[in-house]
Amino acid sequence: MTVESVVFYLFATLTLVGAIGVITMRNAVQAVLCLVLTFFSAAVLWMLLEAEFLAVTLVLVYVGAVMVLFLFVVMMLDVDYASLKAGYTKYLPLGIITALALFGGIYWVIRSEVFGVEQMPEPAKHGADYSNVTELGRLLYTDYFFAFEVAGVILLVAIVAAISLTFRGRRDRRGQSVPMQHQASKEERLRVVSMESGPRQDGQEKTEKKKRIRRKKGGGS
Amino acid sequence: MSLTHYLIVSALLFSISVVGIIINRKNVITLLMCIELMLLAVNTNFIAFSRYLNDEVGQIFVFFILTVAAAEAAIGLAILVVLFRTNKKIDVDELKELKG
Amino acid sequence: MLEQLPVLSLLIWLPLLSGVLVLLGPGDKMLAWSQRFALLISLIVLVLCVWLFVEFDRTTAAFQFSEQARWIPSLNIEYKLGADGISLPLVMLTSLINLLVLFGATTSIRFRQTQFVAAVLLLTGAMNGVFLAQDSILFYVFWEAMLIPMFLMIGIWGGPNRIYATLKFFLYTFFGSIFMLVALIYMGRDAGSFAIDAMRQMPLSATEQSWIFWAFLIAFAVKIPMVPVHTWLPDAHVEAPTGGSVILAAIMLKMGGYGFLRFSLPITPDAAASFADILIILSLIAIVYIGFVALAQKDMKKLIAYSSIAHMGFVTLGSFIVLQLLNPDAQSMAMQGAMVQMISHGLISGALFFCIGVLYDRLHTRQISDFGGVVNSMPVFATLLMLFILANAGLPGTSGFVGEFFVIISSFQADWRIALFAALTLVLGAAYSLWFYKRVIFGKPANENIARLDDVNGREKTILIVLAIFIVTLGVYPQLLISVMQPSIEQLLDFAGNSKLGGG
Amino acid sequence: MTIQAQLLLAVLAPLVGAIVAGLLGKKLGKVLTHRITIAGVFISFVIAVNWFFSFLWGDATAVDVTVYEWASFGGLTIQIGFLLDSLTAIMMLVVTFISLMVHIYSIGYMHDDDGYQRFFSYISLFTFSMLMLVMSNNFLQLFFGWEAVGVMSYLLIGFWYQKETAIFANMKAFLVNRVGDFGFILGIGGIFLLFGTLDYAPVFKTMGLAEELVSLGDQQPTNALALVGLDQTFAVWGGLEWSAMSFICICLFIGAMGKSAQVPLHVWLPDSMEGPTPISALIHAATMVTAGVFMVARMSPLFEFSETALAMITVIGAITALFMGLVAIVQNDIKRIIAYSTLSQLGYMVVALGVSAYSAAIFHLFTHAFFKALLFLGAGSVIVALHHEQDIRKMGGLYKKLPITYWCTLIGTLALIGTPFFSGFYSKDTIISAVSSAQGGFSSFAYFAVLTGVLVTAVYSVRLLLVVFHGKTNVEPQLYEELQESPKVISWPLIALAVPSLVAGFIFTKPLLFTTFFDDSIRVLEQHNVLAVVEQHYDSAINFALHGMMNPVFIMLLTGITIAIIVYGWAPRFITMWAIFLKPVKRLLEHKYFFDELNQKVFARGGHWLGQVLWRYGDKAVIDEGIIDGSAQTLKHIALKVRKLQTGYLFHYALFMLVGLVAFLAWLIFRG
Repeated sequence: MTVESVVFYLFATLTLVGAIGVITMRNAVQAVLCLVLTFFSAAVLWMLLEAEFLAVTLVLVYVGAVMVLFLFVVMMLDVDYASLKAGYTKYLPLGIITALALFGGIYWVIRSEVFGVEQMPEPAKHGADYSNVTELGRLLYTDYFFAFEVAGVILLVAIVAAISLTFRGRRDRRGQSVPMQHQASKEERLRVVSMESGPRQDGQEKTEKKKRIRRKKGGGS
Repeated sequence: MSLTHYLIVSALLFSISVVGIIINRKNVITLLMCIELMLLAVNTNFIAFSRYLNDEVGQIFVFFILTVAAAEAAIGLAILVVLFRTNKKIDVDELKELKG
Repeated sequence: MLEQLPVLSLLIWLPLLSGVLVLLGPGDKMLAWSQRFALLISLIVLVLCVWLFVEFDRTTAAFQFSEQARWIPSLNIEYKLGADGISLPLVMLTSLINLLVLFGATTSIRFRQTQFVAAVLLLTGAMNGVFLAQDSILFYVFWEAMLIPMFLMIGIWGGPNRIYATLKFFLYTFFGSIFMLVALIYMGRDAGSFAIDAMRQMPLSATEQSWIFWAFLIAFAVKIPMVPVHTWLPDAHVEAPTGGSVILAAIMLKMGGYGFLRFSLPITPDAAASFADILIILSLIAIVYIGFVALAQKDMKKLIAYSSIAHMGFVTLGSFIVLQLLNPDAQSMAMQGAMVQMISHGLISGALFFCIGVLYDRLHTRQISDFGGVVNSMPVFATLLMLFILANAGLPGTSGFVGEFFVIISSFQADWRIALFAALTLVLGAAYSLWFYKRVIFGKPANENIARLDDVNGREKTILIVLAIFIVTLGVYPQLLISVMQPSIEQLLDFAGNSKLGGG
Repeated sequence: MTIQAQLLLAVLAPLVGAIVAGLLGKKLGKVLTHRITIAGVFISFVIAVNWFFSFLWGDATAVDVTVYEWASFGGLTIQIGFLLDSLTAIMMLVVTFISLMVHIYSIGYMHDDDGYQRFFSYISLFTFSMLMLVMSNNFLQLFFGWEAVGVMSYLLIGFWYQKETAIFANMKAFLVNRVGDFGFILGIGGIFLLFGTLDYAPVFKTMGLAEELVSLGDQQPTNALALVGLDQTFAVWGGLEWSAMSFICICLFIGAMGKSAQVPLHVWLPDSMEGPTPISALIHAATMVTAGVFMVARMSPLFEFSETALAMITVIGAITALFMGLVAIVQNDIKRIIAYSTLSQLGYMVVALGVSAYSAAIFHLFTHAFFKALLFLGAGSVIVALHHEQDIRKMGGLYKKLPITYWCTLIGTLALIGTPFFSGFYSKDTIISAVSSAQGGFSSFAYFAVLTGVLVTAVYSVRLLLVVFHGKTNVEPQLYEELQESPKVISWPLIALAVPSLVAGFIFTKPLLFTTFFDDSIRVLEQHNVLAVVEQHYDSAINFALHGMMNPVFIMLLTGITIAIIVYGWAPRFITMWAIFLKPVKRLLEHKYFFDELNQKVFARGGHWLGQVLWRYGDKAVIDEGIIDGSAQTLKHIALKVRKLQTGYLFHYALFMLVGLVAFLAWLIFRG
């Protein structure tokens, strides 16, 4: 039992337990934390496979950012998970059958006769001077530079999408919408009222008017 | 440790996430998490192969998968938030406005 | 002076462009002007045709006045035009009929007149294009372009359930022509160029030939129409306005026949020979079965539509009996019969639909039972209709007889039974034509508004008389037309004769 | 003037007259119109007379002239042209003379009819088409004349287009003619197959060769044909082979039957009496109906080589002659009696053709044209006098009132029944003696039919004479008072026709029948030549007539006349007793052997019904609903079903994805 195999088995079981925990936990926060555990153990496995840079990236970037995001969202939306989890045993048998079929199929393909030690001997460990990061960097910035750029663009798109979906603008802003102002039409702004203009009879009409003005002035003060 | 061991671990991971999807009919967050698990399984596969074939291109690919996964998770959660904001609960059963 | 002008392109693009002009032009405000302009354009087109007819060299069978220009060099498709004995008469028929339709449409179309006029002009251009195109893709483009104006004509100015009719018409024809497109592309790819001549020379194996033949057959059978796929014609005719119905009957049915002569016979001779029996049987069915069905019609337009299906049965019979005849004289007689039948049917059914249009404009009904004793109030119209009805029944001395006579006589050579069934048309044709004439024209006036009918006015009379003159001259002196077609038909016969299998 | 110009003028003069009358009729007025048309017909009559006598006495030979090329392709050219020989000359004479008489007659008859100009343009157009038919030198022009004449009879029968029965009769006439033309065009197709050309000249030349082989090389007709290369046969189903020659001759005869109204296709002639009387005289007595007889005589070189065809002609001629005559006895409409008598006389001519006595048939046609036209015009003048009364039971005792009409009709009747010295006797007796000495198929039955036919003709024609002119009148008294002879323009043609009915036979028997007059156009094989037998015991017209008094025909004639006089003259009550005794026969004759009902039910209604059925089930149900709308409907159903798949539930989609993944994986494994 070399150290390596001990570590492998330990962390492999840890990953699987974490995965099972993710799908069975009642409470969403606990589920996310199990997911974090799974990622940590997977990172260790990757270390065993000498993919140090990726393992560290996984932990630092992925777990750090995405899992935190999950936690954040889960806590923000006070959704009563109990009701959501209620009927999950109803489809368990179907789920297990499909999973088993899937695993059976995959296992049959990757069984030891095909990828076992004889067929795929483990290559020698890299020497001390070998640095995974420089190797990755060289590849990334020469052959796959274009793909790298595209990845950047994808992230940009993701950001824009997320913001445009959720951001509803600050409530208390006082901006003007110039186009709306341009479209103001005459009817909205101007109201024509027709006043009745009677003919000027003899003096009596004038006195009537004077009386009205006087009464209004009196009333006005 | 032979390659098969690692492949079996990732296969198991993958199957577990499939079970997770099928079982959990209502909760979108769990769905997203299962997708994350699937991606993790795939990445493990890649790295295992890249190790045993002694060719770092596999790892480059994992690198890109991670970026895509992150983007996907972000948008998934954004949809979730908007969903929550519109009808106060994220119960997948009621979501059938897109019916054909 | 006309030598320098690219006459054939003019024939196609002049009406097309002027159609567009009228469409985008002033619209209904300057209605009279646009109608006069359209008439002028179609007159110019007719004059060009007459000039072509006069200049046409009747000795060679080669394509004359041909033009060539690059169109899509990468797919080696050229803009290639040419007129020969088979296409020239049809182009003349198109320009004549369209001129008359424009002349007649000014009164019978009540709303959106300018758009109708534009549609007719577009139709003229497209149809001339079909007949003059020597490149198969160009042919296909015009073949599809022609559908659109007719589709609109039936759809907009049609009768009560015009939508069903025009959709059926469009889908039918379109369904057929897709197979043709596949065949054209297949051959174009092999032959290296899409010119019809190149396709004719390229060797084709027996199976290839039969596939291509069936593809062409479906496209052209729908257009002619041959029996199993003919039900769109009566519906389209019943719903189409007078002008549309005349163009549909007079020219669009000839596309199928022209297609057979231009594509099926020269390009797939062996397949045509082996499938000739089926087609002959189909044409005989068309003649006899449709003859009886026409007898039972109550709507005037449906009756004439079925009668034109029966007449077009002669065209297919004539063009396919050729492959079973040995004596060369009989072969050219059969082919001439088919060609003359196309031209004469164009004139006769065009005239008949005009007459029905005249009646429809006055009484707004097409049911035979609503008429009776029209002769008392419209004697001139009755005499003209008498001439057209008798021409429809194949009276010698009119063009209707020439085609049928040649086909029956020459089909006797192949097998007397074919001639027997073909000759049945004499009895059936006369039966439904005269019974129609008796119920509509003879007898006492059926009701008082028939008694008050006013006779054909100047415009209608000129149209009908022009058509009558053409029908009688073609009947009395068909050599006029036959001399133009003879060289190309002889050339076509020996194309259809030499098989492509034995190192053809 | 060259011969071609003369012939063109003869044909075009009536055409020009017709067009002028037709188009400008209303402006020219009645008098000018009939003057122009009569002038046109007169020109062709003069030319016809000149050619007839130049053939009869002069030394004119056959002329074959082409006017213009109708259609030419490759080796074959079809042209329009004229063939002028003895047969054409005599037919031209008959057509133009009768047409001239009818033109003059209709001035009076159609005087107060508003379609006057139209009538004149129609009859001269008819003359034009009849001349085109008679003078043509190829089958195409013959067919053109054939159909044009059919159309003209259609127009003329339906002249009074407001009369319901008239427009029914003219359609019936045209359709029955078209049935005949159906056979005729098949015959022409056959000739084109055998001879490769449509002109008479090459056809008759080849047949002349074959005839020489038979007469000089004493070959049998069938292998003479083989030597000349005309022995193809047509395979009817089941290995039955028809010889091409008899097939063609039978088809041509079917065409003749349609036009000359032989038994199965005779139904249209009695109904064509709906038209005005002049046209019944012109078309349905003298000219059009004889076109069939003319065509068979013209094609005699072809018919001589087909025994089956000749036998068929004899049988049909005999049946028509006898049975149609019987029907005439029970008819009550004056014109229908004469129509049925025409039918039976046509039967006589066809029998003569059957026994290859072609010239006798033509001679009978020649004489028959005169006295039958005379009878019709006589009947017309009676009808005009009685203000369009056609039922003979409402006539009687008119001989005092209409003397000229009476005397002319008497001459006509005597000529018709074949009393010696009258023209009818000479032609009918030659036919009967020719039939008696013929040996071809069915000639014995033909002899019996022809003989009894004489008795039947005597009965109905004398009955007509007695009932219309003698006996007590049952015309209304006051109409009877003011009855007076019809105007000169009607009575002059009667007299002009009475003269030839009287003398034509006497003068023309010898020169026409027993000389080489017809040799250039009618060819008869030696073993068929019955006229030679008749010629032995014929020396001069007079003692042929005297000799004629002794033979059985004359006895038949006398018995017929006495029967008629007894039954209709003295004892009208005798009719009632006769009626009870022969009840079923009378009913059969009255219904004209149920031909009309048969046609109406089986063909007319049957055709219409078949059309309905085919249209409703064939077109509508099968093609329209079944295939087109049907496919549209099924498409719609499929679309509806598929739509249900889009449930909108997220997990359904996820499930589909997973199931797809598993399926794909399985496929990968099993394939791999």
